[in-house]
Amino acid sequence: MSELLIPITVFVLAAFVGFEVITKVPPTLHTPLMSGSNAISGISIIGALFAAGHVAGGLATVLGFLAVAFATINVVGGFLVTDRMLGMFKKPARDAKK
Amino acid sequence: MSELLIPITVFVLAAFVGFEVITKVPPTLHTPLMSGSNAISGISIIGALFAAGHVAGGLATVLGFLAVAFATINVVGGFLVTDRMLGMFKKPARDAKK
Amino acid sequence: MTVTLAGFLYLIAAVLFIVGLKRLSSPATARQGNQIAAVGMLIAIVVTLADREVVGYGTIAAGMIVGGGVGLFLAQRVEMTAMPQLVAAFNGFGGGASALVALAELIRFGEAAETRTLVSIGLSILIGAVTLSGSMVAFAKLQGLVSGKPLVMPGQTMIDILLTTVSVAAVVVLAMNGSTAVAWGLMAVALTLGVTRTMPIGGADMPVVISFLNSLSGVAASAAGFVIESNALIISGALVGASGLILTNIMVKAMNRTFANVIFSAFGGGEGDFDSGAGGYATRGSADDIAITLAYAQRVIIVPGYGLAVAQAQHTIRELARQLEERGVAVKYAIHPVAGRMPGHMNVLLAEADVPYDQLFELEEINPEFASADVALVVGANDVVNPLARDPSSPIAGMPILDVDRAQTVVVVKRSLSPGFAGIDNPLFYNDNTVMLFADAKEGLAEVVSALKDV
Amino acid sequence: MTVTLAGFLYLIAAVLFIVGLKRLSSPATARQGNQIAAVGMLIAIVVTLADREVVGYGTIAAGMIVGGGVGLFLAQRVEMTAMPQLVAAFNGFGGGASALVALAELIRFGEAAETRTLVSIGLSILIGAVTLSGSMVAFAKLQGLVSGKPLVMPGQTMIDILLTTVSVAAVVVLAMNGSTAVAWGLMAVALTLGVTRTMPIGGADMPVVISFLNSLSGVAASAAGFVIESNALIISGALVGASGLILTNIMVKAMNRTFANVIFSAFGGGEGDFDSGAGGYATRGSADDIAITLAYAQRVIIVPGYGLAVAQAQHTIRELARQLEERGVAVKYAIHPVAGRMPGHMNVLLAEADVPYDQLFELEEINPEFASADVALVVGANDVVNPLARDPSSPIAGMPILDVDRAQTVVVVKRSLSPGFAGIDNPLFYNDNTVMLFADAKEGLAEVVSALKDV
Ligand SMILES: NC(=O)c1ccc[n+]([C@@H]2O[C@H](COP(=O)([O-])OP(=O)(O)OC[C@H]3O[C@@H](n4cnc5c(N)ncnc54)[C@H](OP(=O)(O)O)[C@@H]3O)[C@@H](O)[C@H]2O)c1
Ligand SMILES: NC(=O)c1ccc[n+]([C@@H]2O[C@H](COP(=O)([O-])OP(=O)(O)OC[C@H]3O[C@@H](n4cnc5c(N)ncnc54)[C@H](OP(=O)(O)O)[C@@H]3O)[C@@H](O)[C@H]2O)c1
Repeated sequence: MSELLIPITVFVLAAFVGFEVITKVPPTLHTPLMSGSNAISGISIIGALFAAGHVAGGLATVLGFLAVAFATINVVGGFLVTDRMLGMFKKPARDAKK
Repeated sequence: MSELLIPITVFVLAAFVGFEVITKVPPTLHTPLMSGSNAISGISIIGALFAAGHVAGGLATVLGFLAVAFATINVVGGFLVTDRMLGMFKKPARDAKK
Repeated sequence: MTVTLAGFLYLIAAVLFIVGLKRLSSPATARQGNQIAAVGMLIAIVVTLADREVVGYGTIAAGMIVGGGVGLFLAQRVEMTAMPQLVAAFNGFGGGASALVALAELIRFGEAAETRTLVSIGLSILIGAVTLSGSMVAFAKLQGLVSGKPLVMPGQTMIDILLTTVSVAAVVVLAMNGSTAVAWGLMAVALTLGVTRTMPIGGADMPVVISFLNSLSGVAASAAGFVIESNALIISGALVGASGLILTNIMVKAMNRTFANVIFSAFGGGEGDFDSGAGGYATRGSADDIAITLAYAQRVIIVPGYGLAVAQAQHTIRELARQLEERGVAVKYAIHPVAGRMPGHMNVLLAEADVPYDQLFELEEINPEFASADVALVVGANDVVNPLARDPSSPIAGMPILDVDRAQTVVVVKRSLSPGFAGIDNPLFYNDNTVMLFADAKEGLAEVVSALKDV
Repeated sequence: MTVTLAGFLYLIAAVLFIVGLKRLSSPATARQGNQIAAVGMLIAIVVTLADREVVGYGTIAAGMIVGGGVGLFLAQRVEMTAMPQLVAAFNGFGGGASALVALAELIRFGEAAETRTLVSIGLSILIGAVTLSGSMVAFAKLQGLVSGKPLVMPGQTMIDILLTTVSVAAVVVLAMNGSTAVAWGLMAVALTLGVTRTMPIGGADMPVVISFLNSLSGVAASAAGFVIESNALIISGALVGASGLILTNIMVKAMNRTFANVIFSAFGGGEGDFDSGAGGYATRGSADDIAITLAYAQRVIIVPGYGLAVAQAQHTIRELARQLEERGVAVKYAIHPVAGRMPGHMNVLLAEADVPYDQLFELEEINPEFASADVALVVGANDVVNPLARDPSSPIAGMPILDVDRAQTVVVVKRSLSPGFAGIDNPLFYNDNTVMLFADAKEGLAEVVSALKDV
């Protein structure tokens, strides 16, 4: 197997999974989907941690700090606000009892 | 990335794709699904071709021949009978005109 | 052809399999989907043949001609009613091929093979051989070559445990010494295991067995893919594995049983030690009576079952439906998920008889409509319309059924009052609003059709 | 921690993302799904921190505390109506992080970096910076900090072409010489491009822009994954890419436009050179009249739109619905796919106001019901109920709409007769069966609620 073929295979399969899974999300949940998948795209925080974790000093450290801060806003804020939204979706049964 | 992790990743993703895609097949088509996916499992014909393509002579050749023959039955028969079945599923519109 | 190009083409083949399966989500695109998957397979085969490691084409050509001929012949000649057997046979050949490939590889490499190759060879032989012999038994049972009744041997459990232990041990030994003799021994034991483990399973449970074996052969293909580092194998294997598991699960659920129960409980064959409480007199009707009842109905729901498949009465029922429609009767078909002998079997049979698929309704859709139907016409079905399923103490308790007994009149066409696959009596036949037509489905329906012409 | 274990844990993180997204398929499991995805992220972060290549934790801790604090604050304080802005801001921060990481890597490795690493660094800076500045403009427009009207500069097309060419050239040069100066230049140009390309897009089209940028940042993450050989990045990136594309596509389709049209046509802002033929007199109703109409109706369908969100009238409409239900009126909500300012926006707002989600109906489900509804109550919606969409010559021709005009009486609550986002008149307002209540949605509805108490 060639070196490039592996990531391509993984990407193609993950894209299929993505399309199948996302098309099943009902319109009702499209706003949380948008903020939730945005939080997942914060996976680039991995790169930020690497960048900030190498004590290079000077400018690189400043950039690393900013990268971590930005990425953390995206991840923490994204997951929390999605959770807050989804917490508001009431189960029909519970409401019917009122 | 470790050597074993790659095939595991591919397998896990493909299994997700499989579950998502297959659960969308309606009960109406479960018989063709069974014969069609059986035909796909005939992909092991790749191995049979390798085995038969190495002129080792003697027993190995006999086994290779049998392997190719068996695998071909599975693949050719499987796809053809699925095609035959699916060809019978009539579009509602065409029938309605009768 | 460089390794990269070949690898890329294999990936395309795998993607085509996925796209093909995706198209199976609607009858309108399903045929094209199957063809796309077939193209994927063709690509995989051509790439393999073009590989520079393959040197002799004689054996390959011979094998492909023989195999292709047999496959073509079987695919074209098979009756739609015999589909379960055919799938069983094809599945068996696939399993056989895997086992043979593994054996041939072992002979070629001999003891020089790496341990992890040997493990895969052992597993391929085991799974492949069990699939081969198990599928062949399934074929024989479904084709009626051996009795469909569960054949439990004395000491069945001991035999199972013994053979399983020996097989696993053989795989381990093979992985350590790569001996060809051990491999042959493993082959023999695994073939025996496939037979002894399948014989005690009832004929009507065979589709579950086939589906499970199919899933298993998918997993085996993936395992082989791990060893030869072929993503095409890993992906296709995972797809097939998932498909088989899902179908197995659907069948098991629709019968309200567990997988272990299907494989180990020797279900079916009609001992009938449960007292259904059914009894009284069944009302018998003539073809003429039934023709009149149908002709003056407004809504008729047809419930086909296994007996319709056996009697090959799909064309006759279609003819009856057409005559009723000409008289202005609204006709619908109610398809139970496990009616017949494999999932979706009734749909294929009715499609063969040119029934458009939008007249076929699934259980959840049609059940509320029985209450407003004038006639429910049950043809060769039994368990799937057995109201005992609503009784928590019955053996089929909880199995979802079609609520035919809620229709104004129920007409049942079957040869006798004898039970269906589950082996229990059906109180439906003794209801006041049920009329029985005791006949072979095809002949009985033909009589009704001709009687209808005189109404 | 060995490489294998870390790799395995990253894979688990990716699987948790998939499982989390799968749970989003139903409101009942969605919250749990989001939490599962968050656990996946936590695992990925912990694994990265435990990696032996990471040596200094000071900067990391500082960054995480600051970022976490800001994220927490924003997530807890934001109004549900401001969700589009918030998502835009978060998306921008994500893009900024990517660009900064790439820049930091470049500084660390300098010219020693391989070409393919440099290509990825260039692309990350480009996509990241465009995402950052584009999202910030989107934020400003949605928040009302700058005008929502499309701001087309003179020579817009030339500027676009110029900046794009320069950016691409900079990526190429960077890949060849790895110069830090070029990277800073690229950053500056890309930031400018994000601003100039987003300013000419109308405020209501911002969700499309955000969704597209989100998709793009997913693709960028995948690209980074290719370089550092991280399956976690490749998989999550592909998931996000797919999600963004699907959402973009849904919005574009529901507006009956193309993606290119959204990005390049400076749509919105109300020029209105199409003659709608609308005219005549709009019937004005008082809150009392409307309260009476509603009180004596049997079936009421509420159609919320963007104006309801702006006025934050979700709680008031919920109160009105509750009062009507107490009087025995059957109340349903009709949710157009692009009502409001982002897909699913109305659902979140109504969820916030405790409306159970089984009272919300999608376009296809509810449209047949308008004909049998007594009152359609349109609150702050305009384009999504504009019958001109059925006229093939109108600018919104073919856009699917809610058929409110088929209801017996239509009550519209908005402040004036002025058009909605699409900038065209709405003949619905002049129909004989339409009654207008000119008021802010919240105040107008509050009046109706209090009038209702006296009926
Ligand atoms: N479809 C699947 O995937 C699947 C898989 C595994 C198991 N099963 C099992 O198979 C059963 C299917 O239920 P079902 O209602 O379709 O069938 P069934 O309960 O097996 O009953 C079939 C009936 O058809 C009658 N019959 C047989 N030959 C006939 C002929 N030539 N003409 C007219 N009638 C004939 C038989 O009665 P007479 O002898 O009186 O004619 C029998 O009672 C279920 O128990 C299910 O659990 C199905
Ligand atoms: N949801 C999405 O994903 C999305 C994405 C991109 C674009 N869009 C576009 O956005 C539009 C959405 O349609 P829509 O019908 O919801 O909204 P709309 O057509 O934009 O109309 C909103 C109406 O609300 C009224 N309004 C504003 N503030 C108000 C207040 N405080 N109280 C009462 N009424 C108020 C306005 O009329 P007055 O000024 O007279 O009050 C306006 O006509 C569509 O054109 C769609 O294509 C949506």
